Amino acid sequence: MKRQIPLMIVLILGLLFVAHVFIPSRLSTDYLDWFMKWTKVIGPFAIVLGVFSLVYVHYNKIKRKAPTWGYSIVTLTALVVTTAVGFIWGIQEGTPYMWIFKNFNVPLGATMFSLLAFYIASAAYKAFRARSIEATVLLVAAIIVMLGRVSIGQAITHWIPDITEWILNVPNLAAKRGIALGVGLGMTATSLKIMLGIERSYLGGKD
Amino acid sequence: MKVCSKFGLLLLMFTLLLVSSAFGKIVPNNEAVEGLKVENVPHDDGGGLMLSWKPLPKEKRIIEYRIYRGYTPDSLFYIGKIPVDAKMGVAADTMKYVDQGWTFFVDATSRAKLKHEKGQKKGTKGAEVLFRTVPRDMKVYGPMMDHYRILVVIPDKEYMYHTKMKEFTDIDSNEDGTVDTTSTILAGMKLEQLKYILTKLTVGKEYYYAIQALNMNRSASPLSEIASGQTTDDPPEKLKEFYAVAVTDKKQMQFEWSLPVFTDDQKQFNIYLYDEFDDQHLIFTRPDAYPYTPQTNAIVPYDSIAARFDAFNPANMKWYKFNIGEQDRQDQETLAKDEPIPAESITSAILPKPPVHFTVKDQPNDKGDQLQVYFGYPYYGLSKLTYNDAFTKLTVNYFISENSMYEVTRLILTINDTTKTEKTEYVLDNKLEFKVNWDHTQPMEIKGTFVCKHKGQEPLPDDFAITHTFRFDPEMQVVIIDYPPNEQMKEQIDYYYQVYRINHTSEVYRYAKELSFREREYVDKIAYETVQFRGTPRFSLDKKLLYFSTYLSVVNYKDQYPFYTQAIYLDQLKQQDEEIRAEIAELQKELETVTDKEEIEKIGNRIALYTDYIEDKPEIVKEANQLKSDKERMKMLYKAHCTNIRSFEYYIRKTDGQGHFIDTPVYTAPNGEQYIFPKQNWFNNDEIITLVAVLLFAALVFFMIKAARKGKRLYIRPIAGIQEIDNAIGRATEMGRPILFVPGLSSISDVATLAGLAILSKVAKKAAEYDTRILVPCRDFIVLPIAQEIVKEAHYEAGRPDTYDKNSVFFITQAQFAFVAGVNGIMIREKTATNFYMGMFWAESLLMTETGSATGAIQIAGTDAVNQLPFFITTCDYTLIGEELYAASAYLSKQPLILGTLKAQDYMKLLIVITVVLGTILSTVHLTFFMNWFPDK
Amino acid sequence: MKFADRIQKVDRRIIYVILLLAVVLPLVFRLGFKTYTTTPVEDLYRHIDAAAGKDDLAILMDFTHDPGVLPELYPMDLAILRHCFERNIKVFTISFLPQGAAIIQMALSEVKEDYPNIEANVDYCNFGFKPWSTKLPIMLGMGDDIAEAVETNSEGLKLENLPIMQNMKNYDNIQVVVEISGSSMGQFWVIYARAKFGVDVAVGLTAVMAADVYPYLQSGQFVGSLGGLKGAAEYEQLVDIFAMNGLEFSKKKARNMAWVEAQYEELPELAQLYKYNKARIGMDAQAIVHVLIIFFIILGNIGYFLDRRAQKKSM
Amino acid sequence: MTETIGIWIAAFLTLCMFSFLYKDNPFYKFAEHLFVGVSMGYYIPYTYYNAFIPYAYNPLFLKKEYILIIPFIIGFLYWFRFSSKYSWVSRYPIAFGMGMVGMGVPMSMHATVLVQMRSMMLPLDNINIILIFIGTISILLYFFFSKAHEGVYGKFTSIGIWFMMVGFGASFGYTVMARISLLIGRIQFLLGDWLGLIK
Repeated sequence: MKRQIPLMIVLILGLLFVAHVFIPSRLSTDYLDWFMKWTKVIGPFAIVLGVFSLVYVHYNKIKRKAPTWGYSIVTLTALVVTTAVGFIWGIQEGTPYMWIFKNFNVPLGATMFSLLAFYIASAAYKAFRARSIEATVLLVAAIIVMLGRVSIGQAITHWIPDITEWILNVPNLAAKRGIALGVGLGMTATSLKIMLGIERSYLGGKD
Repeated sequence: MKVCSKFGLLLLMFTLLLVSSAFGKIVPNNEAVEGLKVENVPHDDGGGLMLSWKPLPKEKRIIEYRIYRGYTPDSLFYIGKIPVDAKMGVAADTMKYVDQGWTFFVDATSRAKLKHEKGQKKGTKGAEVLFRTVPRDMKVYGPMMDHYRILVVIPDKEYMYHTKMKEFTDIDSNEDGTVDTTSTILAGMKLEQLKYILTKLTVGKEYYYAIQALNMNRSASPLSEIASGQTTDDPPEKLKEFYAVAVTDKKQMQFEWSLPVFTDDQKQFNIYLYDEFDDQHLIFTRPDAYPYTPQTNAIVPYDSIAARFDAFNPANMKWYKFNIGEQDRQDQETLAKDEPIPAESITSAILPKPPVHFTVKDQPNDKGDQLQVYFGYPYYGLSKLTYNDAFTKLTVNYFISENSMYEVTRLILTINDTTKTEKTEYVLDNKLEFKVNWDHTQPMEIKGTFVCKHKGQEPLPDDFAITHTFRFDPEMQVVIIDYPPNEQMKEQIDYYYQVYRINHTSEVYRYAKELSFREREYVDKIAYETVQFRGTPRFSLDKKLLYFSTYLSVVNYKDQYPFYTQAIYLDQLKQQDEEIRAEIAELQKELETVTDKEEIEKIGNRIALYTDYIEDKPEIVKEANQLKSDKERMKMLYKAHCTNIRSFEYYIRKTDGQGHFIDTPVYTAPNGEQYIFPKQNWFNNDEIITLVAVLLFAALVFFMIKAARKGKRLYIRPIAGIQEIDNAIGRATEMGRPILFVPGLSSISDVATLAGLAILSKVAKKAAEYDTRILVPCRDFIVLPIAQEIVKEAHYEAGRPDTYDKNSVFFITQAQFAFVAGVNGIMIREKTATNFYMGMFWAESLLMTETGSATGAIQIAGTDAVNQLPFFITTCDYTLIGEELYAASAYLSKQPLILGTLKAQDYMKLLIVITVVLGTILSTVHLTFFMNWFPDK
Repeated sequence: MKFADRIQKVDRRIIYVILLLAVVLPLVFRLGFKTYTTTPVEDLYRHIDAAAGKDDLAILMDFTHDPGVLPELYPMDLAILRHCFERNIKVFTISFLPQGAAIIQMALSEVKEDYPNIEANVDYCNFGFKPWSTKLPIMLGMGDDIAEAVETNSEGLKLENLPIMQNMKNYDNIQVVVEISGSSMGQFWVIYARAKFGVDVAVGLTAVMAADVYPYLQSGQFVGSLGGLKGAAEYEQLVDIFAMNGLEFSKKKARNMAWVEAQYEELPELAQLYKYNKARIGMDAQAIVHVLIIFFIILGNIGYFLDRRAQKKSM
Repeated sequence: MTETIGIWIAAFLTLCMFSFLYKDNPFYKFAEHLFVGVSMGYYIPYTYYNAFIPYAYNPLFLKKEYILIIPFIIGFLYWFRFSSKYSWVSRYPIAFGMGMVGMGVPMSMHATVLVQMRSMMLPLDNINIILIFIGTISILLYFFFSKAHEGVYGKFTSIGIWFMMVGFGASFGYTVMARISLLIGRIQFLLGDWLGLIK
C-alpha cells in the first residue's frame, strides 16, 4: 500500500508508454491524451507543497528569531501581497499583479543575468586556473575561440578564425556527440530503472 | 506578538503603496474614443462589418481597445479586444477591427450570469448598456441566437449516443385560414455536452458597436458613440485571372482561373461562350466545394459545348470569345473580364506530359490519418556551388526529392568539363566535392543519374538524367545555378502540380494541395472525425435543452444521393416510413379515382419515387435498420459515416496556371478500389531497430543484476571526484562548518536530479556520522520532500536520528535567479566549508561556484549539462563529467540492482562502439545498408 | 614571491571596475575598428541587394524574437531595414510572438525617420503578429498565395487591396526569408518553406545559436546568416560601404580592406548616427572585453604558478 | 506616476542587486528576500488562472466530466505530505506523473543513441571525419567504467579527455561571449536610451 502500489502504478503506466512508442494506432494516441489530461488536473495541486514549505521555513525563522529573521518578514509580506493582488484584481495586463511582475521580477531577474559578465571577469582572474593539463587545454581553446569571434583575432592572423571554426566543427562536435551518447544511454537506463522499480529514490523514505 | 505587528505593518505599507499607485487615477482616462465608423465588408457573404476609429493619443497609455456588439443599441456584449503597447501607442491614424467569420459565442465555461461591464460610472454614457461576455444562461443566449447565424460544434460521441429525442409540432396558419401542421423530431442536448457555439453576423441586419479603451491601470475610458452598420450581401468580386485554351486534336476546351478571396457564400463558377453575334451561352458550371477549396480549372469537351449551344462549330473558334462569372448563393454574379477573351488554339503536343506512376497509398506506421500521394521519377536540385580560388575544386550542395516508389540510394554526378569526372555519392549527405578543370568564364553543365530502390515498379529508364547549368559571376564572385535554365529545366520549372480529391459522401472534387516542380510526394492528412456541425438549434428554457436536427450523412449512394442521410432515432425512422407508406396508400386510392392519363402517370411517378425511397437503401443502412437498439444501430451507421467521409479518390493535374494542363486518371488501387481509406497500424516498423536495442539493453540489465545478486564482484574503475567526497566532508568536520548540497535546479523527472539525490543520500549519511550539518536548498517542490526523506533516512541509518534537523532541507523559490541569490546568501552567511553541486544546472552555475570559490570552500560538481561543464571544470576542485555523475551514484550505493544496471550500461556502450566501428568500416567501403538501418532523425 | 602574492590578492571590486570601464569607454568614445566581413553575411547582403528596385520581389523578415535578445538582434533589424529602404527593396515583416510585433513597430519607425519617402503598404508592409499556432498554415500557405495565407496586415487591412501586393503572389516573389530569432525557428522555414517551395532562407541569430547553423550553411539550406553582434556589425559595414554610397555589391571590394577604409571617408551623415553603428560599437567593446578577460586569465594563472612554485620550494 | 514609481522601484532594486558586487549587505539581502517572495507569489495566481481553472475546474464542474474527480483526488493526495503519519499517500500523485518515464526508455534510445550512432558511421574519407570518429570513440571509452585507465587503453581514453576539453573550451568561449554581449546590450540601453549619454 505504501510502496508497492505506487511502484505498480509506475510499472503499468510505464509499460503502456513503452507500447505507445511502438504502436502508432489511435488507441495509443488516445492513451497519451488521457494521461496528459489527467496530469494537467493533478499538476496544479503540487504548488501548495512549495508554498507551504516556503512559509514554514520563514515562519520558523521568525518564530525562533533566527539571525536575519527580519528578512523573512520581507519574503512573507511579498508573497502574501503578490498573491492577494493576483487574486483580487486578476492577472491581466495592467493589473497591480502585472505591475509587480514588471517592476520587481523583471529587473531583479535581468540584473542577475547581467551580473554574470562581472562574475565571469572575476572568475577569469581568480578561478579559471590551469589546475591540470586538461584545464590548460580547455583554457587555450577558449582563448582561441574568444579571439576568433572578434575582429582583433582576424587582425592578428586569419588562422585564428579558421582554427575557431575547426574547433567548433571537429573536436567540439566529437565531444558533444560522445557525451550525448553516454548521457542518452544513461537516460535510457535510468528510465528503465524507475519503471522497473529499481530506482525508487523519488518516492523518498524506506517504508 | 511583536513579530505579528511588524509583519502587519509591512503588509499594510506594501498594500497602501500598491493601491495608491495602481488606482490613484494618475493618468486620467477621460477621453472617449472618437470617429467610430461601421462599414460593410465588400465582396463578402453579408456576414462582415468593419469597424474603424481614431486611436487615443499616446499619453493616455492605452493597453487595449475593447469592442462591444449588440443587435440593439441598449445592450452590447464584449466580443474582443485589440491589445496595444502602452509605451509605443498606435502609429496609424485609424484602428480597425473586422467582425467577420465564425467567432466564439458561448459554451459551458462561459460566465454564469449576465453581468454589467466593470468600471462604468453611473450616470455616464454607456453605464447600463455594456455587458461582459455572453453568459451560459439560456435565458440570455437563447433568444440572442435568432439574431445571428449560429454554428454549433458537437462532439460525435455526445451527438450519436447521448441525446434526448423530442417531437415538435408547428402550426402555420395560411392566408386562406387553413392550418398546416408540421411535426419535426429533434435531438435535445445540454450546453455542457456541446463543444461550443459559434456566431456570425446575418445578412441585411443592423448591428451596434461601441469601443472602450483601458489604460495601464485598467481604468476605462468613457464609452464611444454607439455606431451601427448593416450587413449587405455584395456581388462576388472579380476573378483576377481567366484563361481559355482550345486543344484542337483532343476536341476539348481547357479553362483555368484564379480563386476569389471570399469563398464562403460562393455557389458556382459559370463559363460563358460569346458567339459571333455576341450572344451569351452558358457552356459550363463548376459548383463550389464549400467549406473546402473548389477546383479552379475545367476541361469542357466540344460535345458538351454543343449540347448547350447548338450552333457550336469548332472551326469558328476564332469568332468565339469566353468569360467566367462567379455566382454566390443569392445568385448575384460578377464576370471576371470586362471584355470576353478569345481562346488560344493549341494541339496537345504543347501540353505538358502527365506525371508517371501516380499512386495513392495508405501511409505506413501511422495512426490511420494519412495517405501517401506520389508520382514521377526522382529529382535532384543544386542548392549551392562553391569553388576554391583557382577554380580547381568545386563543392556541390545538392538536394534530392524522392518518393516511396523510387528511393534513391546513390546519386552519380558528372561535370561536363575536360576531365569529365564522374563521382558517385554513396551516403547522401547533400554535399560532394569535385576536382575540376573549368574555364570559369564559360557556363558549365552538371549531369546527374540515380541508382534507386524501386518497389514493385519498373526501374528508371536507362537514359534518365537531369542536367543543370551553372555559370560564374565575376563581380559577385558566386556561381549562379539554372539561370537561364536549359531546355530540360525549363519544362520542369514552368509547371506545378495540383492534387484533387473527393470523398465518398460528396459530389465535387476539392483542392488538396499544390506541389512545386521539385516535389514528388505528398502526405495527405485525413483527420479523424470528432465533431458534427449543426445550425441554429431550438431551445427549451424549462428543460434547459438545445434541439438539433437528427440527420447523419452516411454515403454517396449511387451518385444520385451524394449525401445520403439517416435519422439517428429508430422511432423517428419508423414514424417516417409509416408516414410515407400512408402517403403511398393515399396516392394509390387517388389513382383509382383519376382517369386523366397524364395525371395517372404523374401519380404513378410519385408512388414509384416514394417506394424507391423506402425500398432502395444502401446495404449498410438496411442492415443497420434491422437492429433493435438505437445504440447498436448508431454504432453501425456512425462507422459507415466515418469510413465514407474519410475515403478519398485522387487525381493530379500538372499545370502552368494558364490553361495548359493535363490530368492523370483517377487512381485505381490494384484491387480495383478507387476510394482509398487510411488504415491505422498496430506496429511502427520504423522503430524495429529501437525495439531491438531496447530489448537487448533490458536483457543486459536483467543478466547483470542477476549476476550482481549472486554475489559476483563487479569491477568499477575509480572515479576521481568520488574519492574526494570523503575528504571534503572530513574537511568540513575539521573546520566545524556546514556542508552545502545543491541537487540541481531541475525537476524529479530529470535523470541528473535522481543521480544527484542518490549521491545526497551517501553524503548525508557520512555527514551524519561525522555530526556535520548539511544544508540542502531545493528549487523544485517535488524534489523537496524527497530530499527531506533522504536526509532523514540517512540520519537514521547513521544511528543519529537526534541530529536530524527538518529545516536543513528547504525550499527557496522556483525562480531560477532568485534561487541562486538565495544559495549565494547561504554560502556567505553560513560559511560552508564544502559545496556539492550534483544535478542539472543552467546559466546560474558560475554564479554559485564563483561565490563558493570566493568563500574558499572545496567544491565538487557533477552534471550532464554540457554547456555548464566548462565552468565547473575551471572553478571547482573536482567535476563529475556527464555519465560519471550517473556512475558515481551507483558506485556509492553498492547495491547489486544499481551496480548491475551500471554494468549493463557499460556493456551496451561497448556494443555501441563495436557496432559503430563496424558500420564505419562498411560505409567506408561503400556498403551503406548497415548504417541505413539506423534512424536519421 | 611578493608579486605573485599581490597578483593573487587583487580585490575583485577592482576587477569589476576595470570590466565596467572596458565596456563603457568603447561605447562612449568610438574606436572605429574596421570589421572583416565573412561569407555568410556577404551572401545574405548580396541576396537582399539583388532585389533592389524591383517591384515584384520583396524580402520577408520574421521578427520572432522577444526583448530579451534585443541587444544582439536589434542592430540586425535596423541594418537590414536600412539596406532595404536605401536600396528601394520591398520588405514584408511578420512575427509569431506578440512581443515581436512591438519590436517591428519600433524598428520600422526608427528607420523610417530617416527615409521620409518610404511609405507603409507601398514600399513595405507589416503583417504584424500572427499567433504561434498559425505558423505552419502561414508558412505553407504563402507558397500558394501570400495575401490569402496572411490575410491582414498589422492594421487589419486586407492584404490583396494594398498597393505593395499588386505584383506579389507567392514565394516566387520572395527574394529571401530572413528569420531573426534567438531560437531554432529558422529551421521551420527550411523544412516547410524551403524544402517545399524552394524559397531562400537566411537567419539572424544570437551568438550562442550561431554555431548550430554551420551544417545548414554548408548544405546551402540557409543562403546566409548573421551571428550575434558580429554578424550585425558586418552587415552594418556592408550597408555603409555599398548601399550608402550607392554601389552594387562586390565581394572583391568588400574583402579589400584599403578600399573599405576609403569608403568610410565618404559616408553621408546619416550613416554616422549611433543607431546605425550600434553593432560595430558594441563589437569594439566586445573585442576589448575579450582581450581583457584573456589577459585576466593569463595574469591570474601566472600568479597561480608562481604561487605553486613557491609552495613547492618551501616544502 | 505609476510608471515613474515603477521605474524608481526597478532602479532601486537593480542597484540593490548590483551592490552585491561590492559585498554582501542588507540592501542585497532585502532585494534577495523580496525576489524570493514576489516570484513565489507570482506563481500562485498564475498557476491558478492558467492551469487549475482551465484544466481542472472548468472540465469537472462546468463541462461535468465527472470522471475527472479521480485525478482531482489524486492531486489532493499531494497535501498529505504535511502529515508525518500519512505522508506516504503523497507518493500516489508522484508515481502517476512518473509513468511518463516509460516513454523515456525507447525515446532516448532512439533519439540520443541510435541517431547519434548513424551520424558516426560516415565513410572515413577526410581527415576531419576521421578525427571526429576517433574523438567520439575515445570519449565513449573514457566513460567505460569496467576497465581501469592503464597502459595503451589508458592512453587512448586520455585522447577522449583532450577532445572533451577542447570542446568544452569552445563552449566556454561562446558562453563568455554571449554573457558579455548581454552586458554590453544592457549598458548600451542604459547609457543610450535611459541616460542619453551616447548618440
